[in-house]
Amino acid sequence: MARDAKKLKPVKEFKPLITKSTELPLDPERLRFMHETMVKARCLEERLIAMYKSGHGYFWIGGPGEEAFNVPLGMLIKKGQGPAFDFCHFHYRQSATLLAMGEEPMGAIRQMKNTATDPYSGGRNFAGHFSKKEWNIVPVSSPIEVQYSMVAGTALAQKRHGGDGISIVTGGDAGTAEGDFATCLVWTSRPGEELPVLIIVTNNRWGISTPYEQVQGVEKISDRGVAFGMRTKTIDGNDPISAYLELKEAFEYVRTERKPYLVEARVSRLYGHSSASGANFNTVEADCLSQFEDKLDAHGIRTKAEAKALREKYAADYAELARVAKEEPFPDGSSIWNHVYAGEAPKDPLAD
Amino acid sequence: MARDAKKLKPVKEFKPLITKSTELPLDPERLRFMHETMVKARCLEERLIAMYKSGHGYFWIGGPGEEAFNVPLGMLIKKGQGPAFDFCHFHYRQSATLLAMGEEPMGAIRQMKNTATDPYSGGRNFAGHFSKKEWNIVPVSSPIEVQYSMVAGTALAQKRHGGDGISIVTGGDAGTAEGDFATCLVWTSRPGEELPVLIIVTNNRWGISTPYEQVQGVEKISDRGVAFGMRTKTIDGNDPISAYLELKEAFEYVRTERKPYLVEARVSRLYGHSSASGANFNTVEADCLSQFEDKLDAHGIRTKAEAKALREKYAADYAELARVAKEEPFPDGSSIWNHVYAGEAPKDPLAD
Amino acid sequence: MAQAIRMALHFAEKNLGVTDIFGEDVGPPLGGVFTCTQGLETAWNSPLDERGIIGAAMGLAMAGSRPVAEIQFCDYVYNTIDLLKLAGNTLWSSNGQWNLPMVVMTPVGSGIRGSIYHSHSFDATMTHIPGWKTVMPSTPLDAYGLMLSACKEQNPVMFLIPKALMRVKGDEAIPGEPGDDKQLSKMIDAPLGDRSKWKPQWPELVDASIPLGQAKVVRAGSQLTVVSYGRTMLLAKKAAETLAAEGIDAEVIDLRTLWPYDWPTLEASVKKTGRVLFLNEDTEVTNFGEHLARRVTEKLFYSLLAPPKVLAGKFVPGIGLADTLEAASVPQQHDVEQAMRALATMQP
Amino acid sequence: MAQAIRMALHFAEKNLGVTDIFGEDVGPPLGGVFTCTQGLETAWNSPLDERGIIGAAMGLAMAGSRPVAEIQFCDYVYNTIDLLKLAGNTLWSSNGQWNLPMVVMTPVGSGIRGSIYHSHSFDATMTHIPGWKTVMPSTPLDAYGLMLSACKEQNPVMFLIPKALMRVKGDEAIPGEPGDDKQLSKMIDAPLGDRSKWKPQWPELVDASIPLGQAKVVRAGSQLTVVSYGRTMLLAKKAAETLAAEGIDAEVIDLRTLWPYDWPTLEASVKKTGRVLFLNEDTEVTNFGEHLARRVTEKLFYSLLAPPKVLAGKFVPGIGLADTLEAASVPQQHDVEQAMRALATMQP
Ligand SMILES: Cc1ncc(C[n+]2csc(CCOP(=O)(O)OP(=O)(O)O)c2C)c(N)n1
Ligand SMILES: Cc1ncc(C[n+]2csc(CCOP(=O)(O)OP(=O)(O)O)c2C)c(N)n1
Ligand SMILES: [Mg+2]
Ligand SMILES: [Mg+2]
Repeated sequence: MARDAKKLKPVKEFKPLITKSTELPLDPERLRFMHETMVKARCLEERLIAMYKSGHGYFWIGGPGEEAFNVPLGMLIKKGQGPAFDFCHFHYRQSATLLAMGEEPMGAIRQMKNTATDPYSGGRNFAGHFSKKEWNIVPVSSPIEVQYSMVAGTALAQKRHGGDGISIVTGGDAGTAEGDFATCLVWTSRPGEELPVLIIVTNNRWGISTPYEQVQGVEKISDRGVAFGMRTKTIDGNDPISAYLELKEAFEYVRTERKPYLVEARVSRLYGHSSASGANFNTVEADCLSQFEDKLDAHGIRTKAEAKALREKYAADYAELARVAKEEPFPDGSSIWNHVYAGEAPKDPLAD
Repeated sequence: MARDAKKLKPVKEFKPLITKSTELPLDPERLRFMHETMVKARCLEERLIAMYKSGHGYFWIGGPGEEAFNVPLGMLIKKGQGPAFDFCHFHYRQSATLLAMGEEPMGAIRQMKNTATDPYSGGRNFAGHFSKKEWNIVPVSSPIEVQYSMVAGTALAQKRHGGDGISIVTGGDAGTAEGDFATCLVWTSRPGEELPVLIIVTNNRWGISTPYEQVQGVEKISDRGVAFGMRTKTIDGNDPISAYLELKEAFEYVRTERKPYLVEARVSRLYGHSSASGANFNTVEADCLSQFEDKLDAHGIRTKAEAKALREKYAADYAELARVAKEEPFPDGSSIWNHVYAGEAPKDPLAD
Repeated sequence: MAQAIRMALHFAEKNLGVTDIFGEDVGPPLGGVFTCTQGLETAWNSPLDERGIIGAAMGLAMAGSRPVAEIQFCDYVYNTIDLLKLAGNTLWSSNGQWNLPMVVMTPVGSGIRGSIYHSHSFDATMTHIPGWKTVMPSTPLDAYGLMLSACKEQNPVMFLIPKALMRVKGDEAIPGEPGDDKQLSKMIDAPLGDRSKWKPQWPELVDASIPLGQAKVVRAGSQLTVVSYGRTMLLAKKAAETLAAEGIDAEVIDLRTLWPYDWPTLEASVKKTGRVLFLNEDTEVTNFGEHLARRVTEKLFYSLLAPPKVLAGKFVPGIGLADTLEAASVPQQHDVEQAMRALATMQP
Repeated sequence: MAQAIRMALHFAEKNLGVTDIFGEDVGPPLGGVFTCTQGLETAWNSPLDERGIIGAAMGLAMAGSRPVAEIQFCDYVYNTIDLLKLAGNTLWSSNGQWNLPMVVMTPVGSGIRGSIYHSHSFDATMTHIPGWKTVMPSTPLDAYGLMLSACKEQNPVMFLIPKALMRVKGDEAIPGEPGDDKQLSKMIDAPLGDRSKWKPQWPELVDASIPLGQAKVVRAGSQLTVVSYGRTMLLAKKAAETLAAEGIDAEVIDLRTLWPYDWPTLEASVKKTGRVLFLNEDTEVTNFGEHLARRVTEKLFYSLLAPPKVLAGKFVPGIGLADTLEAASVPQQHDVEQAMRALATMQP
């Protein structure tokens, strides 16, 4: 518990939300942090893509285009270990959220390169498959939507534990066709046993190559929560300011009411689905980062030149990190026997 | 197709719906047919329960208490084989629907007794697990809710085939917590590819011993269809007249619009969940049959004495059928190899 | 055995940190379709959703709770295999970060005239899923002791309950349980009718846990070995007695834990007898008994006097309701005796 | 092999009554993540819902359509096992009324650095499900011929596609396919960029179907038998050549259909060689190779010169991304050669 208390402090302390010095509804310091984190996230993903393209990694998937939503999300998370803190049931596009929580970028680079030093999976799992027990970030797994079936469990423990820790689950639009999404709605809304879950769907209107409109008859995904009597909304995930404010309202509701809230965020998919679809920049979809940079410039909070400098700095930093990772060893073949069972020595059970 | 055409005629021909001779909104002949079929269904289930209690069957499950809904349902089904006719994806409480479609009661009795003559499963499956390919009644299977995942398939074939055949799926309230219910909503409402499915939930407010209110936060189950843009309604399943009229409207919509309709019917569970919970008459829940008999008597359509005589007649008839079934042989042990593969001779693949 | 499991769960919620015992109809008033969870303080009814049940158990385990989740019949677990696999690989995928201390229990097997969907076995499918431990007791005392160990585990445990043995009384008493069956029933079985005011009176129970991974030699013998678990275990025991009268001396091993299983005990026995029958009732193609047979054959080939034999369920799509069908589908007393006799006397 | 499957499906939709080829990203523009369904007339994109996919296939089959459903990776089929079981028992449960003519196809296995969730094998799980036929080709020609048979079947067929062989070119051409690879690609591979106006030019294809249930002796030999399928089949073939140079003469059998499998061919071979290796890459506990080994041991014990050997995937929770991990988890060329060598020379 001593440890818990120490972790209570958020990533960064900010002044009150609305300031007089600008027409924007958030204080400049927060806006600049937001922007810088978005830049870091973009540069990190672009570095991962570059690694893939130059043969330093087998597969890339990640969240470029979602930074305007994912950064505010990370800023609002109460990080720490155990039921007093938030649990994060993420999918594979959440790097910006981790960075906003204060995570070092090197881990993602190591995972891309599948080195033994990869802190999330030891070279076992794909890029973007985070896991960090210290911060309640449960392992990202590839099967779509299973996290929606697990989230009720952590939230139930949290409700019983007391305090204001909540569980957060994220996933894509196409995935809501899986039964697990409905499972989440059912299990978080049992009468008198409602659970503190922030249910998030990032709707980029694609499932790999399949347009949302072709396969789903739901206008607003958030409407699926209505029958369950839960609060719902669909928000603009491309504007970090409104995303922050909307998420803040939802977080506060879930933290204090201990009930679920379903938030659908409309976002862009800027480098396609994954490396399997080429991972090239999409010039048609809105780029939340450059839009935000326009706004910050217009409001005199950060000039375009400053923004550009930041991008260059992080691009260079992460290129350097990638160079470091490239020299690191791969896991040893015999390590496949590590961590099959907790508390037991690694061994092949059928070895002579 | 010649065969199809021949089957087009409904169970029984009725006069126009509204007649002048009564205040009730259905003609007396139809009301009397409805009542008589409800009586048959009740007597059949009571006979099956009696068989169970006297050791002539291992397990009973069925639909007593739901006759007011299930009989009108059967009256509206267009029965026959192939995509020109309705497909029925039923659960285990649908005997009254089969009787209303014109099925002989002997099959249910044989299945209860698990004789080789059981026309639905050859002594393999539990009571109430109907299957009749001639009438597109797909096999009732025990796993809750899987029928909701299959119904899109038959409906898709029907939509492509043309005509007015539709697919009907039934299941209970508790089962809507399974992901398959959501699957059904997703797959029947794809934009431009909506499917002619009548999605039915019979809500008796119980899943075995678990009250609906304890585990589900949805006020009206039919509301779950709203987000999908489909028509929905919750109806009184204890009144056969309103059930008939409500179902008729829904059938007509699905037949002509070729789009889904979600109907929730509130029904009673008159003998508990199954033989596992004792199968004793529940005196607290509304009995649709005796209520209907009061009404018919009051309107001079059928007196209580006539109704009683009918009950006695069918009770005796079915007791006699049960006596016949008791003498019939069980399937031979070697028959386990029959019908493992279509078109192949029965054999143990590992036999020497 | 239902009572034994109930007592073990009571002990576990009181002493081993079990926080949630849940599943369909697991809470009051019913306390489980086989009464395994009657009167337990932490038992609650879940929605009718097996995926939600396994998912919630995983989440609870992640958050430091200790769940025991029930799937009402193993016949209904098959839409959750992806989640079971995920639970089994979460520790490994996260390179050692997230272990999942959770128990899933589910009734398995034939013997109650359960027809197609209340007769499934789950041992073949489950033993193919890495990262789990899998248990299947054949006596109430073992059920009690193994459940306690399951509730102490740091890893996911699948607890398979042979439903044919649910109401079978064991030869050995559970420490603390009153000698008199009626008295025990009065103390811990929920009454018929209104149960809203009922509270069980638990006997003084102790931690009689049985380590996972230890087989039990139920009968020592010299001429052949029978390895089984669950319902068919009882057939094997009885068959060994029958054959003893014919002068055939069989060793009978109750595996109890299917994974990880007790190879040293198996090895020693087969080295001694040179003949072994693996007996279970799951369908026989890609069956766990075939794994055991394969390992014995690979490792002990030159000690074998006859081919290891697997006797299991027929490879049919279901177990039919009629007695004749069930009897033809899964091993019966007669089949076991015949297989043992044939094995004992087989010569090149 | 992707092109072979595509051509087979084209032939099947034109000539065998196939009405629906569907699954996630199966329709235009992508035509499947491995391009297996590009340019097909009846291909369409489903919602991202594997249960819906299998369920819809069952419904379509019931209504007289002929579906070929795809699960994008077999790694994502595990929440549908209940439906696969149901599809396999529907004919039986209805006492012969409802057969389900449907094909499910799904890529399986390792070899593309697919990490934990794009490397699963499915043969062990699938062969334990009664009522299905299960197919797994190792050459494009076999893939073509077996897919045609699958599309003619009256029963459900699971078509497993070894993803490591997706882009492998076969030694034997498919009748009708132009000799020149580039020409074929130009005819039937979708162009990069805008595909909305593209139409494939199909070669003149014929019904070169290969009956289900027939193994192929890929290499005749006298000293040991190797039975395999899919990716590991190629390892076996190559190993046999290597060992031939060392004076070890191996017979190599491609099972092709896993269920029902070709017992007579297996039996004849093992009777001849007395030594047999069952090779696959699914995890090795409760593995289909163990079934084959068990049957061979039970039936041919006294013809065996050495214990039948099963070489399969290690029993670990996943296949790790790093090359080192994958190589340590599933049989590689070297492992196969070593196992064959050991088997050929084993003496009591
Ligand atoms: C259960 C399952 N099915 C299929 C896949 C393959 N797959 C990976 S991502 C994806 C599309 C997901 O789309 P969406 O949910 O909208 O998320 P997005 O990638 O667009 O953020 C698919 C089909 C998978 N990973 N898991
Ligand atoms: C997948 C599955 N899980 C559990 C069961 C056991 N079971 C049989 S009926 C039932 C309750 C069903 O309740 P509901 O859906 O409301 O239908 P009702 O019986 O009340 O008509 C349960 C849990 C089952 N048959 N299938
Ligand atoms: Mg998407
Ligand atoms: Mg109900």
